[in-house]
Amino acid sequence: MKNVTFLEAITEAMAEEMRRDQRVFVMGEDVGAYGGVFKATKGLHDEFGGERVIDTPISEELIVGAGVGAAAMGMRPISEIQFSDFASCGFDPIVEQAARLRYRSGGGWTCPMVIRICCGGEIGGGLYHSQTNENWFFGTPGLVVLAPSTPYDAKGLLKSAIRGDDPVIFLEHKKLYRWVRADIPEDDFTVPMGRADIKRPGTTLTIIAYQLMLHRVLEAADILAKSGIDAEVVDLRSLRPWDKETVLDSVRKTGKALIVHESPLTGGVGGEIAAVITEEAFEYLDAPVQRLTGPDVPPIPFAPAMEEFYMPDTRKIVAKARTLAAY
Amino acid sequence: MKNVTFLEAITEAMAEEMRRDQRVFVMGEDVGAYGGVFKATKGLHDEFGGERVIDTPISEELIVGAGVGAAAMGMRPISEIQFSDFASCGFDPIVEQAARLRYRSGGGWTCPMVIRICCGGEIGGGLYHSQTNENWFFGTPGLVVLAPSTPYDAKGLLKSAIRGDDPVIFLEHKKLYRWVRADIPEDDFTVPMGRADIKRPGTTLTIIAYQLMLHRVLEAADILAKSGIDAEVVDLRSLRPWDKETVLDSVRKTGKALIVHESPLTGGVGGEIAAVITEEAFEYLDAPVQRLTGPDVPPIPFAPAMEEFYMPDTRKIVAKARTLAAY
Amino acid sequence: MAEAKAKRQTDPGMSASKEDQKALYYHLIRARRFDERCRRLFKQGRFPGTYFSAVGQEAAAVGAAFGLGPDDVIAPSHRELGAYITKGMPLAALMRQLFARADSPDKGKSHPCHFGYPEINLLTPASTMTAQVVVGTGMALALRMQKKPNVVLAFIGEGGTSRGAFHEALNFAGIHDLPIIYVCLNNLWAESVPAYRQSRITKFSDRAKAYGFAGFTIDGNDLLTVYQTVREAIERARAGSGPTLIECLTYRWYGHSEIDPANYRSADELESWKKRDPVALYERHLDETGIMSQAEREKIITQVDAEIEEAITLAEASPHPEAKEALDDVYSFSPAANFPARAQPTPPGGLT
Amino acid sequence: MAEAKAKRQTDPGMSASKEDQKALYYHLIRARRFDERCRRLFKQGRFPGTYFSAVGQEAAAVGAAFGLGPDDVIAPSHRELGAYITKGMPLAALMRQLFARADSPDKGKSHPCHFGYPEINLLTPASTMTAQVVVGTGMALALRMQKKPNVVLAFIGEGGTSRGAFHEALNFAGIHDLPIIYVCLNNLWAESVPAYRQSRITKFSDRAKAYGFAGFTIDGNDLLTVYQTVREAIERARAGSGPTLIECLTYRWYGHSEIDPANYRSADELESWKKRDPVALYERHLDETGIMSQAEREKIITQVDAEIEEAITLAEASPHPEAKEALDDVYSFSPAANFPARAQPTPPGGLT
Ligand SMILES: Cc1ncc(C[n+]2csc(CCOP(=O)(O)OP(=O)(O)O)c2C)c(N)n1
Ligand SMILES: Cc1ncc(C[n+]2csc(CCOP(=O)(O)OP(=O)(O)O)c2C)c(N)n1
Ligand SMILES: [Mg+2]
Ligand SMILES: [Mg+2]
Repeated sequence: MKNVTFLEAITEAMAEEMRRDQRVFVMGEDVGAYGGVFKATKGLHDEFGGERVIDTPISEELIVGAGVGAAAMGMRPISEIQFSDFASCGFDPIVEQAARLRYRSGGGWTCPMVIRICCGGEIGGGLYHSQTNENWFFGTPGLVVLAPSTPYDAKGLLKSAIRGDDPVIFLEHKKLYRWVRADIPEDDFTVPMGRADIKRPGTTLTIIAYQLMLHRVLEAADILAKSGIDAEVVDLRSLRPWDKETVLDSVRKTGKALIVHESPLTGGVGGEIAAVITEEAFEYLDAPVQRLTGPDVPPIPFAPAMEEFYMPDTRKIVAKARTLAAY
Repeated sequence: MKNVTFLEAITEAMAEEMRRDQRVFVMGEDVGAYGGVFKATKGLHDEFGGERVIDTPISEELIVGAGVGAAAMGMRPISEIQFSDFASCGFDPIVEQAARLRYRSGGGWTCPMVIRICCGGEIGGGLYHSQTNENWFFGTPGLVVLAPSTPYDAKGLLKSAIRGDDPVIFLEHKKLYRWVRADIPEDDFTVPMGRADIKRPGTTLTIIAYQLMLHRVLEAADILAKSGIDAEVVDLRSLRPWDKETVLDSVRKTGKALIVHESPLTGGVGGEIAAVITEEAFEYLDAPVQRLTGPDVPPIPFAPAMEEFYMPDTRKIVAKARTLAAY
Repeated sequence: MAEAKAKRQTDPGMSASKEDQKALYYHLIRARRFDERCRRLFKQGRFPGTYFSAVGQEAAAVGAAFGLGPDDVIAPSHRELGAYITKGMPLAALMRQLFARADSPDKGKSHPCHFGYPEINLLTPASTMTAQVVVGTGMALALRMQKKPNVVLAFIGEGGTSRGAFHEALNFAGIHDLPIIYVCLNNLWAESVPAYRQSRITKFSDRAKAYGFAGFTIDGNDLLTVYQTVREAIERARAGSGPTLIECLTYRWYGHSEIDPANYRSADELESWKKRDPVALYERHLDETGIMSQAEREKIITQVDAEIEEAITLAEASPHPEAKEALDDVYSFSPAANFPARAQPTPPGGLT
Repeated sequence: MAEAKAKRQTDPGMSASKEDQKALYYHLIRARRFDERCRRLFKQGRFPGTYFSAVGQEAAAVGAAFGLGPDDVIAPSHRELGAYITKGMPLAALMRQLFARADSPDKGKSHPCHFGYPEINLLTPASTMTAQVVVGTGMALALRMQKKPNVVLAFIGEGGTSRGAFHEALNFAGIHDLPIIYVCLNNLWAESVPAYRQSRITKFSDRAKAYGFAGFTIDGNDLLTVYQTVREAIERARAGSGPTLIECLTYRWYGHSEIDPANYRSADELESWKKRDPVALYERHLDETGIMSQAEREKIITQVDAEIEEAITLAEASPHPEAKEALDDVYSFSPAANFPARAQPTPPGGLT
């Protein structure tokens, strides 16, 4: 075992896969000798050189779109988008090129690539360095969307993504980069895409979350436990495909579900999950599925008081869970 | 009264507003003398000249982004995106510039503009001329998203959008352009944004739809009526903000809800609506809220048999509604 | 709009051997006759969707593609039919796509007029104008990384050069000296929008000046000029000297698609370009040089027409896709099957 | 990286009057001292977020903005502090934004380093590089349509010129001869990426060649050259002769933001640019021409410093926004209030 941060887990996954497979390469803004603005690519340029760790111009459409072309030719690109707030600039190659290449060619061309996107708030980044935006990708057939919350999952999922044969959106919550650390195995391991993970078993209600919110939910669960509310915490990890079975099994057991995410309420991932739970486990539900999310405003206003107001946090989760438990 | 097509209603709305307000202008690809690829801007160039009806280069980012700048300076741009499939190329100015200008400037700058986007299937357009993509915009605070299904609503909503002070995504289903016609008043009228419309009152169950699907639902409702199933049909018209109150009132009355849309299931607008209905009318529900949508594949494969398979249609709606009614 | 202004800059036939020049005729006339046949089929309602004719532009497409080897790549736009078939896409495969059959290269999925064929390294493009240029640039990056001696030919219309994607791609290719040739078919119109409304520049090859590599504007209706200019660019690219932008001045004879009457252009403009019919020009060259007689050409035409009819017969015999094939080829896996029976336990070492 | 290569192309002082030259010094030194003060405040933890210093680049920002009237527009990027305050943004307003106060121009919403101020026609930009260039181009379009005699000054870094948005905007401005001046501050670095990795071109003003209008590369550390080059471009734009792209060669002294140690660049490079300090260069000019004595300048510095301290005091006295203000200014209406009590009846005439 070794103790690593979330960030180090991501760097290790890339380094190990690049050693393992000559086809893997990295491109993005400042990813080269500088090692990325958050240091996620630290050391890669030294070890693998500028041919495989490519500093691009400020060109999000190229960063993704050239990745699509390289993937089509048999490479395994990892394209980095510095902030999810700017993924909008590379939106066409993500949702129209990468996601649809296999389908539109009847399987003749494929697009095995990973698009790493740094996202998330609670870091004082203001309106353009805090967005999550998973719902931009969540509704796109052809994409896999991953959103890990622990170093183990981050490393294991990123490796699965690199080895897989599909375009993967890999969402890295920047608050987790240095704030979360854990022991992970020394040896090579992967985590399967498409599977949720029960991070805390429980019986009273099911709380579904991912990324930073997963941690807030775990904190809340500890507090709730003190008053006899035993929450089962499901870490979604994969948003597309998402693990219906694990979620439904849990909700069938507890009869109550709360979904927590950082993105605004309307049009967020939570709506879909709530809808599916209701469709498929209606008779098991003792209460309507609840959501706790950011409010319907552009994420995330800068002034600290407003950012705090915006973010779902432990206190809000505890309150919402208590109400649901009492329903 | 006069009888117009959906397309003519849209053209009229623009022409009348351009006569009424010098600040209104149109820009987009082929919108000039050619009158647009679907003829939505027919006659505008003749009447208002090339200064106010601007043929742009193939530059979706400019078409929207320059509109944002012009709107900020007090104009009322109508930016046309030829196919929603290419709105991805103008995604940044839509969701990051237009939607957020007011918020990020604390109300100091505003963005009164309309982005008309031609969308929708059932016209044999294949993978890149059939997409709907309302979920790209539905989750974006700061945007208004409209999706009319009748000439009256199209004209009235487009006028409200042009006169309003917010950035509006105005979705025009291309199948409706010439296929739907109706008598509308000769005189000036508007339809308020944010309000649904009950297009058919009923008691057995509520069916919620918009655009082309609204028409399919009405056809289905006629068939269902023959076997005593009396569907109430709610035309959402506005997707953001959407009219919770009308929807909830209807569902509280019928106890059952079915949402129909053309976009794929996962991450679609239907999930949000189902989630809200469940959250807010749980105790009134006699059955889980159902959704009938396109399948989770890239919309829409070209071969006629596959397109037919993809599209929710009258037969599928009838079947789904029957099952729900019998729940 | 002016006519093609550029003069032939290279000695005709200097590098195209006699045999090559004969072969070029075969490809040229095949592109023309196939295209006209497709138009007729569409007008007869023999296939659904739409059709983008490239008649009038064959010299640019054929001349550019004739220099390519099997491992070279084409990133197509939508109006270079001659390039695809010159590169080796079977007529029957194209016809199957138009007819949206199950055994079409796209299995009936895409759009009738955006052709791809992985077997010959022809990218299957989206309809999104200019996306193929970005993706093609990434393909060139892959060739470079794989240390292959091959090149990418990326096609684009003059209209497509206005998109930002063009800028990002060419800028990147310039920095890395990628082995790619951008072939811009300037046919003076992008749907209804004239080239002078696409940009204030009059030579679209001037766009290359913003990226630090060479740009040429040539007579796109002169088959040998196109062939030779592109071949030279390919040689430079193979030698590691980086990209080239080549603007071929040409003209589409028909509407943007078959439902466009194209009445935004003058009859005179069309006539002046028809006088510069790339097929007639090349036939004149063959006559003048005596490389190929009219009788020989007629034999080729007969052969080509037979090929085309055979392709139609083959394609019409092909099955339609099953409705449920709509669900295939979204992922490498079946999403349903990927779901686990049970979530995995929390990893060793705890969470935080 | 080479030093600024361009020579001063215009006669210094030819058009800047003595009074203007004095005023220019005031703006220049104010930009410098305010910027250094902000850096110190940030390092002291007096405000949250981050800080992008523009020290070293003041001549380009101030010189460009000094030619503007109140109804002219600035579409800023993120490193032209001097332009905003020269145009008239009060120091206290800037300080309030850094401090994220309720009465800041953005009401505490945006990001500390993207300043806007509608009162002086300073666009509030997103952080999205180059978006301001597209939006600014639309602002110029509006000025044209409104038949106003004004112009837009759109700033961009050399890094930002790589984005496709730049291409789409400049291409459009060229077609319509829009009244806009694109001022590119080439400081040789975009975060850690050197200019030679942004593009193969060495003169970023060459980008203009792709759009058919003039591009100039000038010494961005020479205040009067910048002032005059931009003023000439403004005159052309006002006269309807269209856009200009002006590349100002300059250098940022500190990191990309205050947390960037900038150790990707050599000490030599930094030193050589510090020798070309735009403030020192201008002071030398004032000395040489006798336009302003050192004593006079010191008086101005004292005055400027007092202004700055006053702005800090004012800003610190400003209230913080209430948490719930997060809900304001999303729409022109309150979404909740827009919901009707009841849906309207079906319109007359039926549905289809
Ligand atoms: C991004 C995008 N915007 C708009 C369209 C619609 N469209 C299809 S072809 C075309 C014109 C293309 O003109 P050009 O590039 O000159 O090629 P040509 O048709 O003349 O061969 C347009 C606007 C599109 N396919 N993609
Ligand atoms: C679209 C986009 N991509 C990436 C970023 C992150 N980013 C912020 S500043 C910057 C570098 C800008 O360089 P340049 O344009 O040269 O301006 P400078 O900072 O040198 O003044 C980058 C990459 C961004 N803000 N927007
Ligand atoms: Mg063209
Ligand atoms: Mg820079």
